[in-house]
Amino acid sequence: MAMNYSEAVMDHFTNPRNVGEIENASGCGTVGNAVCGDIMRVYLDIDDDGIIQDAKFKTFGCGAAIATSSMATVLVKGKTVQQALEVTNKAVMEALDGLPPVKVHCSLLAEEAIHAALWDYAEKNGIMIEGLEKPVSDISEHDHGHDIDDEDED
Amino acid sequence: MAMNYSEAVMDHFTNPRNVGEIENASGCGTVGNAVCGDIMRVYLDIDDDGIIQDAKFKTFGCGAAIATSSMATVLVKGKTVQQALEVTNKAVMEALDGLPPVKVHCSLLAEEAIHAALWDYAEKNGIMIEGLEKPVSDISEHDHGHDIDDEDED
Amino acid sequence: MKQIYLDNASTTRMRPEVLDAMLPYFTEQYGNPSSIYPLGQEASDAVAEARSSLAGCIGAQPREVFFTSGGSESDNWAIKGFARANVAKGRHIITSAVEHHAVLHTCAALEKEGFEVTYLPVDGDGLVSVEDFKAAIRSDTILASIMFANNEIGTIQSIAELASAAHEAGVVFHTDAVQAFGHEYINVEEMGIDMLSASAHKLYGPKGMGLLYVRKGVKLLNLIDGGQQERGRRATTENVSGIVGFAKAAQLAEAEREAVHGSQLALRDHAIERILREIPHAKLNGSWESRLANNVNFSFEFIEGEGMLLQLAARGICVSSGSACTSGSLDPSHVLLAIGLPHEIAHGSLRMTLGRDTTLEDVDFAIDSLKATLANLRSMSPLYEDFQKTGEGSIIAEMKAQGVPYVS
Amino acid sequence: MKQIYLDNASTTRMRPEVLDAMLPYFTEQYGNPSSIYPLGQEASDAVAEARSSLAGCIGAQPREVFFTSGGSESDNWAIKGFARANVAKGRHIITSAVEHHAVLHTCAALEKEGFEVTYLPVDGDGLVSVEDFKAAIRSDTILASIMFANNEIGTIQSIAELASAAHEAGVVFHTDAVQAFGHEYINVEEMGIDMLSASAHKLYGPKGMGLLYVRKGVKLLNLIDGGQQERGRRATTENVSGIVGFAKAAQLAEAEREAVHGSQLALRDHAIERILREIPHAKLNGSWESRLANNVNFSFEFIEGEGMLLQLAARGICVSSGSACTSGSLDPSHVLLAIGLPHEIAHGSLRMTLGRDTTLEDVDFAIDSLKATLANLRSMSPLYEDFQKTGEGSIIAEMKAQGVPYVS
Ligand SMILES: Cc1ncc(COP(=O)(O)O)c(C=O)c1O
Ligand SMILES: Cc1ncc(COP(=O)(O)O)c(C=O)c1O
Repeated sequence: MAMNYSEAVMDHFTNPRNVGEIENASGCGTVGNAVCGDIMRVYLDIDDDGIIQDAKFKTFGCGAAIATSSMATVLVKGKTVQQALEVTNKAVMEALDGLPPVKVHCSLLAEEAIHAALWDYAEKNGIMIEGLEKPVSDISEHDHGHDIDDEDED
Repeated sequence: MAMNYSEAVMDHFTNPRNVGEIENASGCGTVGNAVCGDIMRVYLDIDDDGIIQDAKFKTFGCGAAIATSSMATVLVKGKTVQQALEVTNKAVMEALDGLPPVKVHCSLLAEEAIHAALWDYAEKNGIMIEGLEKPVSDISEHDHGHDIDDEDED
Repeated sequence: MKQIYLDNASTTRMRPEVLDAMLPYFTEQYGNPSSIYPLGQEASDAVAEARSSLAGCIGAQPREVFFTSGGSESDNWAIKGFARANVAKGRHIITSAVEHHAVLHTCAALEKEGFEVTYLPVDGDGLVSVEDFKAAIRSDTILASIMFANNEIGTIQSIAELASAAHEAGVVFHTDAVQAFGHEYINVEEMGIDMLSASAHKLYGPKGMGLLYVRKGVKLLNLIDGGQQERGRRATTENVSGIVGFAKAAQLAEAEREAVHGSQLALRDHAIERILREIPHAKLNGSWESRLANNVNFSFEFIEGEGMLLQLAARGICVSSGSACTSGSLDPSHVLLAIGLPHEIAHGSLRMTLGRDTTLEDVDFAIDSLKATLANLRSMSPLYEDFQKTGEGSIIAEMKAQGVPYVS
Repeated sequence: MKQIYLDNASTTRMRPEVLDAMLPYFTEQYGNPSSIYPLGQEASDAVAEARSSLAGCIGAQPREVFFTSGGSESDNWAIKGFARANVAKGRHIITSAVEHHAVLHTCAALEKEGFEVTYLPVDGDGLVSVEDFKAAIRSDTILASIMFANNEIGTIQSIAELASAAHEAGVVFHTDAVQAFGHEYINVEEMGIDMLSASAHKLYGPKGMGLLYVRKGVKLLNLIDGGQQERGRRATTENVSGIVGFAKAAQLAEAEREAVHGSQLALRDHAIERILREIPHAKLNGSWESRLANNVNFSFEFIEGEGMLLQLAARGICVSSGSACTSGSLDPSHVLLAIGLPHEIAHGSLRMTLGRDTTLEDVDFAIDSLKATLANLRSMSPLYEDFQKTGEGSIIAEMKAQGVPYVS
């Protein structure tokens, strides 16, 4: 399966931004599982105004998984919690100049990881974030689009 | 179908010996048919001692057919009628250093043509040639071995 | 001895430009296109580029083009793959009596699996009638396979009309375009072609390389199962150099197509006219009007084809024949029999197929040699002897008397 | 950047000697072997010579060797062709869980046609047990197909014993020897192999070229019907240059086999030992004893394969992985799962396959790079973070505790 990653993906894969942990993070979320092969963990440091001051990640996964984690943390930094919810997988993909079709699921995972960290933050603080649903921690139940022929099924 | 004719075959094909007709021949025989693709006609000039003084042929057929006709006439010249009967297709093939498997039938045709001419001679002279049976004029009923896989049939 | 190669329907001399395009992919860019590292990705890019370039030649989408090992595999895959995938819809297939063996023997194999095949007859020119074609369509017909142009006699079929008749009845239309691809204008959209077979070595590309165009939505079973190459449709590590060479050959052919077509047409007609004028007892086989620009096919009476080929070969002329003896089978060419030639003259047929660098001198030398060869072979033919003695037994003379065109 | 190519099980760099042998057959000796004139006959002779040379490499008769477009076609033809030709004798086929997809997907296609297939499990080293094999044979078993050597983990099967068990029960024995041909000693007579698949590009020959050995008397239906090439068994204008190149590559491989085998074995063991010594949480996959001389395959815990490959590629190292992500499928390698690896560590596997000119420096540089890469990827792995914090969750540590060999 040819990869043909964009330059942006290769850049974020080889020099990932925001790798690491945040001690006593405001929120931390882990999604995916090692059976299906991708696990992402996102740490968020959110200040009292609800602004994301720092974001870090650790990812077990392919090049695209690492690059989307990196890009997702870049995109949410400095944003409000509400704005962070708008960092969808589409937004991550666009910021990376696209992903190969078989890798689209990685961007979904990044979105889920951000949501999981925000959910953790909301729980810890006993608040409700409008538009945020409890993320599934094992996203392997989602359709990864992995082995679907990109267009036709004939 | 690769041919790989021996040099002797190519020589007898490109410079066939004894092409032509004999007027008032002692015996003349034609075998084969144009539907299957090979026709040979042999003329023999046989003297009173039963010795073949001259032999000529005309052939419609492939390179091997022409070469075997040529060789067959060479082989019977100077022989007695009885000796000529021993000019079998094997003898013709050996004299030509072999034939490709799919061409073996051509040598059979040459043998038949000689026999046909001898039969004609015998009939004209009201004699019986020991060991000579009436040749079939249309040898296409014979098994030409043409489309048989040379060795196995699996 | 100088060789005059006039057997371009059999195979062609690969162009140096094609070899140049292929060379890097043997010992330098040797990566497997499925690999993730640059050496693999570059090979993968080269394959993708070749695919879209080839698709462009016939107005197809790149993802509708699948690489194969040649025209035979393409034909087998299209016909067996489609029939087996669509057996629930019906078991009837239509083809013609003049198809290449890669189609005919494939159909015969399917007959053993329980499919029914109609082999449409052709007229004296080798043309399938559109009326016959329509009449042959049944409610259980699933597939029709009619060749674009015939490899022996060069006759070009009315592909667009046949395809449209097929579509009216919901029948999928395949064409074996091995002889036409790169030589004739082809557009799968305009012509309504659903599947198309082509082979690189017929257009100055490498041997062992072909393609099958499959319109999006047409379902086929795989012929070669295995890895995920060709989007899971045809497994095997890609023949990268072959693919690149095929695309290069097709690009060159496309760029030069009209010019080459024009000059070959002139040479072809010169050859046909000279033979009709100068060689007695000859008959042009195939349509003169609807014919490949490089194909000259004649039957000559009183002689057999192999002898003619060997004598021409001895003069350096490379041509082929529909004779029995050259194919290892007892019967003469099924194509010549299908256009109604009696066995007797089908045996004495000759095919000269011009190439892109064939010259007038080549053609004239070949025809001069042919005249000498025929005179020689006729002088040793018992049939010619009989004809000369009796003035009877000439099939071609009878044809002429009956008004059959293009006989001498 | 200098590329260190350690993916020779995927494909190989064609040898210059092979290219030299092939070159004349593109633009000079371009004749069709079926043609009667010298240009064709010379091509025909070259094909015949290549066939007998290749037959000689495995102790076969030339007429038992048929050319194909690669290992995948050979596997498909052997298995589908035999099954379909012998369905009257039975519908049961035996193969193993670690075969290449060219065998597994072919068997799956036959299951849809009504055949039954037993996929034998393998042990932790990837070996098929001869006892299991015997036990799987039924009265309606017609064919067994067990690969000579595995393409991922390099495990070499007990081919002679398996073949002899098959023969005792009247079962025909095919082996996919794509990874072994030209690398390991093979003799079809001594080993009792009835059919054997090989592919040229795995031994420094051209891509798109393979062979199928078929013992005299073994009946197959054709996969590709058409012309009379390959004695009517496999139609298509012969890929003359490919055939000649294949034979040349095999001759060279045969001549150098023992020397290359010895030096690769030393390098391989050096690599395995260094990794076991220097890289924690690693497991050697496949048998160490019964293993191809060029194969190194490891699983590394806490990381995923594709990231490792990409980082190694960035350092000029070309290797491959059994990871899901590189194959376009969600599951990790079926081979690694079959030897009992949990998904979690199957994802983090690496295959390094040495070539004939791989040096000790290459191997050491690759392993140094691998160490750095793994350290980097583990530093960003949430699983490694958890393991470091808790000391728990290491599958490889558990294996070690249970006495599984060759883990670190
Ligand atoms: C064991 C095995 N069988 C079959 C194949 C298929 O060979 P090819 O790519 O030549 O079709 C390969 C390699 O890809 C292989 O390693
Ligand atoms: C019309 C036609 N179809 C199919 C083929 C088979 O092509 P290939 O030899 O590439 O398999 C040929 C040529 O041999 C052909 O002329």
